[in-house]
Amino acid sequence: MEKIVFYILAFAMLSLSLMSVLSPRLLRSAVYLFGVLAAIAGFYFLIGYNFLGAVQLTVYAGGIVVLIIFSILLTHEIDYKMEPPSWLRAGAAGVVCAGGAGMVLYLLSTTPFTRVEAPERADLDTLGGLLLSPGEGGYLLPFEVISILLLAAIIGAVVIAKHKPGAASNLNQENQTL
Amino acid sequence: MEGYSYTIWIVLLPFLVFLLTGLSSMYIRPRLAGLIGTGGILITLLLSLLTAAQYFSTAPPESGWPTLIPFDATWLKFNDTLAVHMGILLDPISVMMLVVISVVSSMVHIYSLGYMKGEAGFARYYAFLSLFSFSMYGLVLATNLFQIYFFWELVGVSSYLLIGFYYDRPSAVAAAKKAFIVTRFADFGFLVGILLLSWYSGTFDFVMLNNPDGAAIAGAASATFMGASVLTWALVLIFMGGAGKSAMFPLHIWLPDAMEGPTPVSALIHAATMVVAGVYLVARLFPVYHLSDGPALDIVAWTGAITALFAAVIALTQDDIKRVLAYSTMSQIGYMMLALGVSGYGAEEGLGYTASMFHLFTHAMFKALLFLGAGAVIHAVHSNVMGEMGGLRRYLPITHGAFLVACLAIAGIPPFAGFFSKDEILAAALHHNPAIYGIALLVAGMTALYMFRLYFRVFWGEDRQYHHTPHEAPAVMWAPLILLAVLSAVCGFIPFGQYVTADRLPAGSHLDITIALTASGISVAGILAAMALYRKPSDRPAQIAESLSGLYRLAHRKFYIDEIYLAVTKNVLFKGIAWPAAWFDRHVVDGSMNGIAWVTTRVARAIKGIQSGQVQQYALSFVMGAVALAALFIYWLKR
Amino acid sequence: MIPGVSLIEILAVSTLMFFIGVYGFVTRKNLITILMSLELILNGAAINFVAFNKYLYPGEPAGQFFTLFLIAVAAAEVALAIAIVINLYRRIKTVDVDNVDTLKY
Amino acid sequence: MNILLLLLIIPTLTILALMFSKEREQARLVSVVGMGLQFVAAFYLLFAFLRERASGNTDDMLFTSSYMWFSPLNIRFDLGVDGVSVALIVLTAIVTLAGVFISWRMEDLAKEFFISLIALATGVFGFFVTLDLFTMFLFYELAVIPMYLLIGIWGSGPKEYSAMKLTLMLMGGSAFLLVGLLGLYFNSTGAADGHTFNLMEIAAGGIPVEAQRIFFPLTFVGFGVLGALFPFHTWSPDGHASAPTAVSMLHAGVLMKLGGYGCYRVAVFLMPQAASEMAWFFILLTGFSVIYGAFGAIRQTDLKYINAYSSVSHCGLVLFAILMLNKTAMNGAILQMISHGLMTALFFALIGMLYERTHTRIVQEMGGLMKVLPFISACYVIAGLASLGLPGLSGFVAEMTIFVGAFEHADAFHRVWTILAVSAIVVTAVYILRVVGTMLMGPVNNPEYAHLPAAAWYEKTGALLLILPIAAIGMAPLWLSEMIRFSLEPIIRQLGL
Amino acid sequence: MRHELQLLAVILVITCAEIYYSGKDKSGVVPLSIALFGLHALAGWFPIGEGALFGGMYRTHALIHFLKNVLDLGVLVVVLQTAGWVKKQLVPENRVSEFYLLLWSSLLGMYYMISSGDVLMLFIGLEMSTLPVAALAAYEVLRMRSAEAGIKMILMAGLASAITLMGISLLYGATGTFSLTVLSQKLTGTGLETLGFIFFFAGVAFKISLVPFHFWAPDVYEGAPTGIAGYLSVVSKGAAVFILMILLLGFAPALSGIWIGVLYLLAILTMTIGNLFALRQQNLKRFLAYSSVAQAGFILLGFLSAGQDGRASIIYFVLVYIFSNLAAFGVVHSVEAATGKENMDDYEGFYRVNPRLAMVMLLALFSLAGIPPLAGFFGKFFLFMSAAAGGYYVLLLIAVLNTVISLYYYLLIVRAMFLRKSAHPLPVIQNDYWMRASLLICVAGILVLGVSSGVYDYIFGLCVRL
Repeated sequence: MEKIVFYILAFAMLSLSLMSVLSPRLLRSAVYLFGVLAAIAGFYFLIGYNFLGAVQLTVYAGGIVVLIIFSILLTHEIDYKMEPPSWLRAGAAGVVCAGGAGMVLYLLSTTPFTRVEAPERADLDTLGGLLLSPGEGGYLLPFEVISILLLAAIIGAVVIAKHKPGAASNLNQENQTL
Repeated sequence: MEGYSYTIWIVLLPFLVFLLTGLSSMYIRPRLAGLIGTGGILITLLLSLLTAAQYFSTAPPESGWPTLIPFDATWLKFNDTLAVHMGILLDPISVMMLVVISVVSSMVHIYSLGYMKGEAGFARYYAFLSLFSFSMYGLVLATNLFQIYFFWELVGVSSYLLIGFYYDRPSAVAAAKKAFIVTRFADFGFLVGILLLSWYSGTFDFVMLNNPDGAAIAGAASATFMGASVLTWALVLIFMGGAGKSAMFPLHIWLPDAMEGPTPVSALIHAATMVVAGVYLVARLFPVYHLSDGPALDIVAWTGAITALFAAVIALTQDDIKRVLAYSTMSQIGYMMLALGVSGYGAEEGLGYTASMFHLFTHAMFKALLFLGAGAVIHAVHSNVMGEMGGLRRYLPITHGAFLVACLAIAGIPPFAGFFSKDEILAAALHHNPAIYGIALLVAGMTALYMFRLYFRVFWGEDRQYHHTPHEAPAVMWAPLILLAVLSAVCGFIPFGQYVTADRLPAGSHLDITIALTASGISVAGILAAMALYRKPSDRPAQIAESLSGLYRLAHRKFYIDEIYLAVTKNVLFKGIAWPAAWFDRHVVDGSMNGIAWVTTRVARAIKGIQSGQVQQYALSFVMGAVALAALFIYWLKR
Repeated sequence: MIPGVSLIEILAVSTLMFFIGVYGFVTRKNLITILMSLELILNGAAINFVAFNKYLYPGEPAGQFFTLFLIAVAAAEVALAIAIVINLYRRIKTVDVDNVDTLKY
Repeated sequence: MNILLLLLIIPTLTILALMFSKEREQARLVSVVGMGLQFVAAFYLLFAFLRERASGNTDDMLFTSSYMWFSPLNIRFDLGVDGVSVALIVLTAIVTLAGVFISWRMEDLAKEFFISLIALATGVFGFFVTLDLFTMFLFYELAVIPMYLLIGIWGSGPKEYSAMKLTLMLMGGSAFLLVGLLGLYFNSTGAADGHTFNLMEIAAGGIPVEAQRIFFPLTFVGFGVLGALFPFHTWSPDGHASAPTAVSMLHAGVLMKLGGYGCYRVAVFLMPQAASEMAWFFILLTGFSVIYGAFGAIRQTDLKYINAYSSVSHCGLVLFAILMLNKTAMNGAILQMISHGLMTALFFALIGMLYERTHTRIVQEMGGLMKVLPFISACYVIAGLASLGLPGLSGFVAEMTIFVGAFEHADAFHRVWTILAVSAIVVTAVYILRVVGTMLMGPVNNPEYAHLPAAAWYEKTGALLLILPIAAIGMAPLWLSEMIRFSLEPIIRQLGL
Repeated sequence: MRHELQLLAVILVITCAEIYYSGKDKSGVVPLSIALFGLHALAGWFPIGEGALFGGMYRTHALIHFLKNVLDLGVLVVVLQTAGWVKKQLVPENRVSEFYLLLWSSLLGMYYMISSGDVLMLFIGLEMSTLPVAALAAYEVLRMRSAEAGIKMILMAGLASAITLMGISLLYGATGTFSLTVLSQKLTGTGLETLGFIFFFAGVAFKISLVPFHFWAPDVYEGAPTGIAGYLSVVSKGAAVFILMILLLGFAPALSGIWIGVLYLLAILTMTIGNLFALRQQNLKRFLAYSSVAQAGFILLGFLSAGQDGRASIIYFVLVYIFSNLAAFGVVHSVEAATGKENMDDYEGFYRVNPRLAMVMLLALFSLAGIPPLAGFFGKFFLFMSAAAGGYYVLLLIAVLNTVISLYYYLLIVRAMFLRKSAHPLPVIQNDYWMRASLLICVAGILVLGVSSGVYDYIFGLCVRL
């Protein structure tokens, strides 16, 4: 049963990501991406990492994809269609990606992985405890640091994206010089 | 050694005079410079005569005339065995040369006071003359091969400076350049010869080299190179230097051109002293030449013989008075060389050596006289060309008399000086090689012919249209003429064999009557022929020239040797080497350096496209780089 | 561990997703779609962490945590990137990547 | 204080003083005073050195001192001189002072000019007083770089091209050099604690022969580029031709000596086995360049090019002699460096004076200058005669020592190449006399030349500063030659001859 | 941890100041920020004990501490250099405090990166040091070039971090740990580990801008505000070099068989490509970008010596490079601020108009080219010594020949400034005190660092451990 679910999810992930990458329509692409992300969340649930799955769903599907769609809407008409890539670029990219994927997969498949048997600690309590523990195996420091990172990123985003009055005149000049 | 320490001043004094006049030449009055120069040389004359008197008046010991070294200082050490010394060596030939140089140089100094009067650069002229005297003294008094080379080059440069004295005349400049370069080329051989000889013998020292036991040169004699012993090679190369300086065929081409210099210079340098340096060099090394037992001496003899004949033929056809004298000088030096070449070492055998030195001595006197006389003539008529002269005996009686003495001396008419020395040479040649003897005899006749051709054309014949009436030169000019005329007339009676012999042992001089008669006869014949042809103007000389047109033109154009040289230097050296070398350097060597830069910038331009500005291409390169690196190091460069 | 599903199968999915994302990143013409491809790439890597954690090293939730932080970083990155894209759009009224190549050579 | 340190301090202080000087007059005064002091110091060093030697001090290096610099890497600043370096230091002091005099009338950015010039000289002085490879390399580069500015700013003709070419080629040479030096360092065993840059310690410990085979060519070529080694000499004609007078003087007179000195002191001294194994190849190159440079000079029409090619020939002879690997020839090489330094500096000084007056350097465009500019012309003739090896001037001493030394090799190869090199004396005469004949002699071919100003006092001072030592060495070479010869003992020991 | 907390405090104070100043003229923020940061940089020199915190995720010792101080120095210079620009451009736009916040949070990220004892912290530090800079690159929101620089940087940074993540995940898969210490014990050099390592390495190489991961650098440097370009080329690159050094030499000796080869290859590529591109640049910022790419190639030589000298040479070079490159950027910056010109042609005759600035530029360029007696010479020499110590003479020769090429293009600028005369020279440029102070610091560094050996000896002493 789980196996089948996995295959369905795997198929969804791969096909949707392919469609997302190939679709000429932006919005559809975003929707496919959403599908992929959701499928990944499903995969996380499937293997029992519920916390992670939830985060994936909220942050990605709820946050990032919305942000993306928002920006698409801000910058394009709905029925905007992208040009296909030049065959040269696509070919080169295809070769590189196929080669890279082949090599990685070959190496992964030939590496003898050994499982380190230990009781699994994936429940929310443990995770929450570890996240705020400053000691061995705890993640307090990265947690704090990433908060600064997020803060910085948001400040950066706001400063750059915020619309300024009086900018228009400069803008025109800039455009003329370009 | 004691008692000769003053000899150092013979060398130093002219040098000091050179420095003094040279450095102050811009500031002092010309007259004063002339007087300083003349005074200096007169002192050296006195010292030289004193040396000669002192040297020859002491009776020689059993072993012959001694070699004295009153002064010797290390100048430069090359390595533990080879060191260059600067010193003074007194032996019969160097003392004899001292006398020759000091006498001729003094005469020329005095003579020049009149001859060069009013010339721009008068002080410079005297400075150069002093430099020359210094170098020449240093040369003849050298104790070793390297010292001789040192001063050899210095006389060369003095000669260069003096030939180019009239530096605003392009012909003088060219002549000076030619003289220097040709002799320089010869000196290249000289230098290689010195290097060879000194490497094998471990010394430059004449005393060591000339040691009759041959110890010093044994190494060079036993080593061989291309079929001849290294010693022979070395000696031939050294002789090349001598041949260059002494204008032996085929290195003679500079001498006639050198007549562009002031006439007193020609008298001093290009007649009496420097040009015989080659002869002196061979004489200096004569024991080595003799011991070398190879073809070196034969080469000397034949070079001398060929030059003597060759120059005599050309001298017959020249119109420029100084050129005739120049070719005559060549011819006479050829004579001296020839004599050295046919000489042996013992009392009888060594006759050629004595004869050569004797001839050098007498020739210096009468040739200097000839040049100074010619100078007086030129001074009077302001031309060098015989065609513009004639009948001058009436205007220039003193010059005429002196000139006649000199002509008789060079023609070998007894009892003038040339007769005795020439006779000894012929005797030596006859002993050695009849062919050379024949040539020498022929040359003797031709000498008389061309000298009297000159004499008659200048002093006899008809008057020309002179711009102003020629008049006798001032006393400072004719006094030296008279002195030299006296010397030319009497110095043949010096018993030369008593003093100068190859083995240093005094030998009695003797006169071979047959040879003397033959030679005098031939000379007289030559004089008579000249008289017949040139005493009165006639067209007979032209007819003879016509009938021998090919030969005449050949001789008149100096056998086209100059042209051949020119062609060789221009086409081979300049067009064949220098031009391609310069081209190669600019285009190939430099081009390849520029090429590297060019390629670099081209590559830089060619690859600029990979920075296309498209972020996706960067991404592709990024991933490709990562994947390729991984592949490379996982599969190929695994360690 | 998903019964019947081996590690390599999961890794295959993640790897393929990763390189699909790379392909999209390199070929898409629109800056926003490039960002979307970037998300695919990041998620491909994220699955790896999770899979390794689950299959090989279940004792420590290190992989999970890594993924967690990864998601946060990705969010920050996308937010910033979109801000810049929007600013760019204000400047040149397009988000076509071909127009963003004035700086070159 | 070590007197050698003084030789570095004086120029440094001079540069500092120059930075604070205001106008042209002040700048040149400071330069003259500074370089005059340096001149005095150099001669004081010479006398102190001779006094030490006379008092029986037979150490290889005198006045040594050592300052630790980067102790972890055992990089020190080692000072010390022997006869060779003392001679070259004196040469540098003379040429620098003369160069300052010749630049008396420098108009444009005079202060900067003198700063660069003295910076260059500082590099050269530093190079000669150090005994360790690191500082040697440092000073080498320090000496090369100011050339770029000196040629580029104050030069003439295609100055930018020439400056760039010169700098790049010399730096390219130093690239090889650097690899060689580091190779020496890492193969050195002489020091008690690890590797060393100190020349004497490296020499004492020896370098493995396999390493020598790799690093000898690198080092030799590296230094050889500066010593105008064929085919890396082409920077020299262009560089000299474009450089301002004083720079040409310093460059040809002193800087090129760094190459020869380096080949001698580093390449051959430290790697004697490789040197003897590979000498033949470089003898081929250098012997060829002796004659090649001379023939190249014949074709030139620009005075500076003539002199540059002549330098190729003469400097080729220096390297040629060093490669003969015997005492006599090396002695000759050092003498030739000094002689060539003085005489080529004199040449360039005179060419500069002529150019200032006639505004041309093309030989054929000048004529009869002897009449209008007697002092300069006479000096030119003297320089020419020194160049063609006239006895009584320094060139003769040097060349003869080289030839005698080269002849100490009795095999056909050395003989043939030596004779080839000797033949250059003829070719040299040809081009020197052509120039003298065309340019100085003959009729005055340009009416404007009649009014050329005579040499000024500073020009005369500069020229005489150079002529006097040329003549002094030419006439009395023994003391110098012996001083150098004695200092060659260590390298001969190294060579095991 | 004191260092990080200090900086955090500075950040917080500026945040408070922003609130305090809200609605008012904010030019007061600039001196305040500079003063605070100066204090911080100064306080950083107080010695600190060594040890680890947070279960080994954070570690520090004397060397790491020193590295942070070096970075502080670089940022201090950048802050001084940007002061004028901030006042003139950002104060009216009301984006002053944010500028400093972003700058310092990126520095904070570098601190954590260097101090990390764990791959997770390393990754977060890496991201944190990159993302704010991308924002800063796009900071001149009104200029298209700035936006383009920002977009290029963030996209490439995203890709790089994704590839890095892939690499980390593979390493995790192979070893099961994120702790660097444990990782270093477990690594053996299998194929998967190699792959993981190289992908991971690509992320760091991106920051150092090694070829072929360098493409973003020139575009971003050219488009970004000049001060940020200087920051990117010096501080950001320096931090990445430091972390690479700590990782490779400290934690991955087991993989040295691989990374030595990788570095060998990339060193050649980076030097050569960087030089070839720098050769024909006209825009000085772009030019300096390529030159700094080439310089990165030289730095790699320091990794080839296993001993203390190699590490010391790397750190020393970065220190020297900070002064040299920032001096050059400072001059470019002041010219650009005064005239808006940044092309080489514009600099013709520069010396005759602005002799002091030209001298600073000359010193900077010569130091970059490695001309004695400037600091750059010593820096490069020690790098070359490291390569020679490892026996890599061929690489050494290539590197040294590359310095010749680099000399060529540095001289091109010298040519423009000194050799040429211009019909339209730049005006006389009057810098503010901040800029002057920054240039003074740089020049002092360039002149003093090499000749006095103390700094090197000190660094060498610190390099006992990583």
